[in-house]
Amino acid sequence: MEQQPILTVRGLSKSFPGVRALDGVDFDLRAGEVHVLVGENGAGKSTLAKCILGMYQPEEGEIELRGEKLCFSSPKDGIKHGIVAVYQELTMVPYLNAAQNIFLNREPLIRGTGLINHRKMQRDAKAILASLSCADIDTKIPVKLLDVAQQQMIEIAKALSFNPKIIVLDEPTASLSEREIEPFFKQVLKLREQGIGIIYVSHRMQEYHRIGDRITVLRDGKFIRTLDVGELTDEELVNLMVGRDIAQVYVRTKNEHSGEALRTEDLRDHKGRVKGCSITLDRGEIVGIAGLVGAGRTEMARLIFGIDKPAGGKVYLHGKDVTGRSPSFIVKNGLGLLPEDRKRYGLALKSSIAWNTVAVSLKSVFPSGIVSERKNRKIAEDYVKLLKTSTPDVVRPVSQLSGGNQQKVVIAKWLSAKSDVIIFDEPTRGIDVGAKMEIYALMDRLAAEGKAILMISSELQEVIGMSDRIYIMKDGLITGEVTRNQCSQEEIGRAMVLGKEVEA
Amino acid sequence: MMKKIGTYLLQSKYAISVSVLVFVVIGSSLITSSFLTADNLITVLRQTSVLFILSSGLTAVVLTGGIDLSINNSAALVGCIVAQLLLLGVSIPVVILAGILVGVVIGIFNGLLVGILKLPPFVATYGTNMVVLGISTIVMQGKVIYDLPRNFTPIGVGYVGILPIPVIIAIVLTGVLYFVLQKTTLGRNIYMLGSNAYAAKYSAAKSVRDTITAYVICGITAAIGGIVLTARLNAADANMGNSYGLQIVAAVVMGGTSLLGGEGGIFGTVIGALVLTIILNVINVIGVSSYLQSMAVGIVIILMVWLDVFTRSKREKLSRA
Amino acid sequence: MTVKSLKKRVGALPPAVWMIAVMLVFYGLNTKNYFTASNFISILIQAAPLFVVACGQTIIVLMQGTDLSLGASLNMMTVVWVVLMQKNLPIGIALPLAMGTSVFAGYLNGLIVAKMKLPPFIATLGMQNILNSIALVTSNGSSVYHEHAIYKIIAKSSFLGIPYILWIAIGCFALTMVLLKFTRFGARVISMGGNPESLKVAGYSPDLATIQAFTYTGFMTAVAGFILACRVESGNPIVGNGFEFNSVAAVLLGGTSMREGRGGVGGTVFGVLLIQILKNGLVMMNVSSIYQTAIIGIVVLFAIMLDAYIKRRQEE
Amino acid sequence: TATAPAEPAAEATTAPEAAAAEAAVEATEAPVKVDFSQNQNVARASDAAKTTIELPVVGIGSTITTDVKAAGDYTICVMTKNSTNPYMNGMWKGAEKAAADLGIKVVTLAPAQQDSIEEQIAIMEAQIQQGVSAFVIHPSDSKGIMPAVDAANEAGIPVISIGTASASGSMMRTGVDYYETGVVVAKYLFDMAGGEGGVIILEGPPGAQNAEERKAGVTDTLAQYPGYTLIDSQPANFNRAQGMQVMENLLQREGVKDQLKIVIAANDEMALGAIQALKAAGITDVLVGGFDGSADASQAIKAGDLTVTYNTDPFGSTYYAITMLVQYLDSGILPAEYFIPFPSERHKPLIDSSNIDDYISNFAWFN
Ligand SMILES: Nc1ncnc2c1ncn2[C@@H]1O[C@H](COP(=O)(O)OP(=O)(O)OP(=O)(O)O)[C@@H](O)[C@H]1O
Ligand SMILES: Nc1ncnc2c1ncn2[C@@H]1O[C@H](COP(=O)(O)OP(=O)(O)OP(=O)(O)O)[C@@H](O)[C@H]1O
Ligand SMILES: [Mg+2]
Ligand SMILES: [Mg+2]
Repeated sequence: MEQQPILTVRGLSKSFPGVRALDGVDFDLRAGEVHVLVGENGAGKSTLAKCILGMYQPEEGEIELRGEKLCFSSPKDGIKHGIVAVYQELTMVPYLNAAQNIFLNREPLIRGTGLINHRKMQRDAKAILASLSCADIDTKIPVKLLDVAQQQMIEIAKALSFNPKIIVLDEPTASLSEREIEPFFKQVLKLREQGIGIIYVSHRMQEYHRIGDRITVLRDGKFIRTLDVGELTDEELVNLMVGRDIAQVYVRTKNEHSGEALRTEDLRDHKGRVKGCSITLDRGEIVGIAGLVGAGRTEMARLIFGIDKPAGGKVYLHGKDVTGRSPSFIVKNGLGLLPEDRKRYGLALKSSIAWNTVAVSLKSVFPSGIVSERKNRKIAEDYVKLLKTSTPDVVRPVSQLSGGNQQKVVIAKWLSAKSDVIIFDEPTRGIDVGAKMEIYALMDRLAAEGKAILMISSELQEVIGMSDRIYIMKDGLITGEVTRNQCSQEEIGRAMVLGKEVEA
Repeated sequence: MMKKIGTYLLQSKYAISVSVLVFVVIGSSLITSSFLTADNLITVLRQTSVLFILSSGLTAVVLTGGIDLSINNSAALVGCIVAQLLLLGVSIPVVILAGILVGVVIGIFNGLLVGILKLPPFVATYGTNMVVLGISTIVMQGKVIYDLPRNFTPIGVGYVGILPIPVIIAIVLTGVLYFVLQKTTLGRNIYMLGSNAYAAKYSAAKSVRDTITAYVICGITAAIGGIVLTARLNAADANMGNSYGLQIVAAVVMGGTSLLGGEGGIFGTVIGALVLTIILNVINVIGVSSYLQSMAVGIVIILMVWLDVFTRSKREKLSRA
Repeated sequence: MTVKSLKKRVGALPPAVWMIAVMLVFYGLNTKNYFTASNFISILIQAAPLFVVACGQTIIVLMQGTDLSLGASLNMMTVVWVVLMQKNLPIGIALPLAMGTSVFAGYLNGLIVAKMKLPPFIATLGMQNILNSIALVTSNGSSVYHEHAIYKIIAKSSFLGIPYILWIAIGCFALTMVLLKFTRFGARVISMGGNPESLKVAGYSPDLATIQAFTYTGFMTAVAGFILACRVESGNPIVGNGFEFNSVAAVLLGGTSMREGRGGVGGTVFGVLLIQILKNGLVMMNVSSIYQTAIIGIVVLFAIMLDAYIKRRQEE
Repeated sequence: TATAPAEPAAEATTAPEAAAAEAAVEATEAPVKVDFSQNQNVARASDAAKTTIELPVVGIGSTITTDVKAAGDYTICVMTKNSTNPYMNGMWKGAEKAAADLGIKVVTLAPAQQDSIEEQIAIMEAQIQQGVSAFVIHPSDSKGIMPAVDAANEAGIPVISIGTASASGSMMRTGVDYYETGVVVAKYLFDMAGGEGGVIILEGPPGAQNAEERKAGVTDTLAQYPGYTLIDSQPANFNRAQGMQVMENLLQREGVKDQLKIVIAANDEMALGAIQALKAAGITDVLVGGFDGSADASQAIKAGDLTVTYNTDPFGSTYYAITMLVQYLDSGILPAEYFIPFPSERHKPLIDSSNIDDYISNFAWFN
């Protein structure tokens, strides 16, 4: 089994403003293996991948491809050597169609002219998508009109269309559901059989076992260890990633629920994504909403928060009718929302941690309308301490923080606004185990303090692990409700997909 | 040593703009001995003040990520209306209030187009620009109004001590805008809106209100600029804003305020306006062919903004752990 | 084509189309000689220079920029061309040289945006000033003339009943259309507007794409300058003033969006026609020029509002 | 339907042909052309034109009248360079009075983009389509306007140029002789200033022909007065704010304050801007000359700030031009010469403190 590696990385270092993202990392990849890169948020996985791809130029260290030293200055060089990637962030052009996106800059030309052969391009794109069991994707409409999962499949198709020798998959499944993951894994295994080296980055542990061969652990930009899959238990692996012992992932303190905090009645939106949802949420309670991607959960959260105006139904906050009111009114009445895409919706990335922390609570913190930078900093520092946000100071832009720490800033924002009902939409998406557990612990503490928490998540385990009650949502409807420990993961999963009533 | 100075310059926000200014001043005084005379410096300050007043409010708009192309003609419209009212014998404080009110109305109009109707600010304010120019043309019917009351013109040409009144107005505006942008929740909201409008929305910020406020600030300073300009010229016509045009935007951006929003501030605009004015002053004084004036302006705009962009990226590299 | 897809297509037309239709009816009822071939030919000829400039501007707007140097570039190109002709250079040399200056200016714009990382607005604003200076220095401040048959041939003669100016405009339209839809250049422009990162990961330098786009826009400006010089039979250092803003307005009225790389040169046709038909009709109706600026401003604002409204409706 | 484009008796053709031309502009029968191509523009008017040629109008400025009456249903288009300048406003006012006096319709138009020659062409093309009877135009560029003037002539529509003239093809040119205005004002100032000192010229926008000709008149005159030195000549674009700014800056140049005796600005607006700057600098003994005789400038003369200006009377010029056109349309009467300036020597166009009251109250064009 022991083979010559096709790719060897030695002593790689790379810095960004404020962080040493990679610090002397060693890594190697063999032909025909899936090499999983694991580590907390900000451990440097994506940075390592991007250095290999030529997106970033490392400051120290070397990369060798089959013994030949590489010196990339752009992804073009990577592509030339057959190294391609599915990036963590989508790289779609919204108003080009799937085929154009897949073959961007490599469009088949009509011989003898510089003109693109659209017909051939469509055919080729369809063929690749078909091999990924995604033949149903419309390759003629702008990808903007497709949903995120379909876009992700197009990204994957794009990477495969390069006929790569080495392929980097950076959290490719983050926005895929089970239905799409299965054919995708098949494809990955097929590539592995073809002798292609695969670097796989994911925060989902069960995936390591399904497709991984070896695992390399990074922590704080440093190389920790490379091991075979199965060599360690999950717990041991997590300890390796986090650098400390982790006893239990989901902590829930028993506490009393007292009085209704939030209730919706037959809530509907204008686009037909939410078709009638009635839920209740008590103080001190954590309620989960499980569902497939696209079930309409985010839409429902937006309706409750007042970003979109409902087409029908009611929202009561602490018994008060707030249907159709503006977000600022709703926030004043104690509701907060952690949006699912924190970079896009949650944070002013160029602004400092301090500024972001008081973004919602400006008015209550500075009732005179005059801000005091010092007071602001003090508040931010308090929350940094409280939430254990790792940052040297509170004046640096949040863009320089890792995902988990960014999420903590968003949470601080709502805590400083004294929200007592908080909707967490995908609070741990793309966040590593360490940070995840901190956030779980935090949610538990908040609930214990009497706050009400509505948690939307696509990770079934965490919904089950954290919630007192779970609503199951499908196609814009609440199709079931179960209480903690009432039913198994499989049952809920089935309900999510099939929409059947769950027997309590 | 040099390196240390360089590092320091890179780290401070306005250091680069200030050093460009110092460089331009030293250069100018080397080129022409009459540059560094008190008399000329006062002249430069006075000329800068109108440009600066017009640009000052734009700083707020650009910080929200918007732009306002209607300033020069709004100022002209205010000037025309002010002059008409003065001719009718309306008292000066009332006239000034009326002028500012016109600015507020234009600001609200722009704010509504951008904030509520979500039009791209570039075309929306360009459309407004045409409309306000059209209104001034209709109001004036191609005429010039002149010979304004003697106690009005000091706003443009008078002095308090050695300082011209427009300069004092500019200084006061700088102070006010610095306070508003840096020390109030409104200022915070404006910066927030510029760095991420979505996040502002999800933070329950009243983005529409903040957008409109920024444009109203801009409308007010345009109005003040129009009043000062009218007083300075002792006349008003529909076309009087014409010579300012895009210089107003250039002054803001040269001062390091990013067109993407969320970064920059009012002091930058002070410096941008000063540099632009000094360049033109020196060109006039040394008598360079007037055909080359705009070439010099163009090169200075590009170089100064480039320096800003360049040092910003260097600064980020420097702040590496 | 099914009724449904037809409906969809009609719905996707920029609102400029509807406003043009309304204007045609209105003007037709209120003016003499409106619906004549010669009137429409003359409107189209009037629209041609702006249209060709707008073809170039479309590319820049698709990339989320604006090119404010186009007007000045026109000024420079017309002046340089005529001055070279005055120096008795054969047209085969003078014209390419003059067009070369505009193309080079476009290239420089691209360079400044791509390499110096200046926002296009500022880069081209600076360039606008520089090019205007060059135009003034070259022409010594005044318009320049030269007797040559070419001006009249281009401006007055026609081929197959269609004036040469229109053939050139049609050519520019076709070229831009084909480039955008059927070449890698076009795909790169759209991806620069939609997501520059995508181009990078596809192994193409966004800088290069930027430079190419600005250079092409420079070329379109050069062609427009050629038409314009023929139309006014001279080189004029202010003839292009205002084209930069009008072209941006036309592009946006044509439904091209300043975000996301949405739109294309097809809509620009209608944007330009809207502006030109509006202006022409106001003159035909003898609306005093005092009122024209305000009216044009209001119509432009209205069209933009309508466009925004329709786009929002479509998204919902 | 009275859409006959024109009835030029000079090159009279038969009626059926004219009708055919009207029916189909593209038809093989050419429209009734008027041919003024022999009228090449000249920069200077003859002495006879300035003094003896008989005019069909009497008076100047607001007092102008005529006996001519329109015999047909004419629409005359008056096209100016822009719609914000008082001079253009004067042209429109003159046209309105002419419309009332002569019994015609006038249309006043200008480019939306100020001074755009291209838009001027488009305006004329559209008006030709509309079947306008004649044009009075103030082109921004004499050669650039030619395609439209040619098109008008093709369509049988006569054109009179005011101010800057079309290079050829105008039936007549009127308005002032710019060179002459420059000479007259410069002479006046040089004679008055005591024979020596520094001179500053504020120019119009680079490229504006009227400004260039005027400047030539001034500098040619300056050459005849060796006692004076030219300090600088800088453009301020006919704009008051720029006139002021340029003057402020020039005053900062070493020695200028002591040397300066005379400022000649190519229009009143810049002259008034310069006066503002001079006043601000506390300089009172400098002679300032302008051109146009605008309302504002008249007040400045009255106040003793402005020394002299030249009454360019856009009101009367336009009135006069329209009268000439109506005469031609009625009966084919052609002007005696191509360039008949208005106002000219016979109108005593110099306005200074001696005649300012008379000017303001009796015949100024802005009344
Ligand atoms: N372009 C950048 N500019 C500045 N800092 C960056 C940049 N890219 C990454 N970083 C920083 O470098 C560190 C490593 O980031 P990287 O994206 O490699 O982490 P990761 O392991 O992929 O994390 P995640 O699991 O969240 O994707 C982080 O602290 C991050 O904030
Ligand atoms: N702004 C948007 N533009 C285009 N499609 C969108 C947008 N927002 C959501 N969608 C798509 O609409 C569908 C329903 O969205 P929604 O986010 O409400 O579902 P969800 O259950 O919250 O799913 P998720 O797990 O992704 O949050 C999904 O397919 C999503 O990709
Ligand atoms: Mg990553
Ligand atoms: Mg969601």
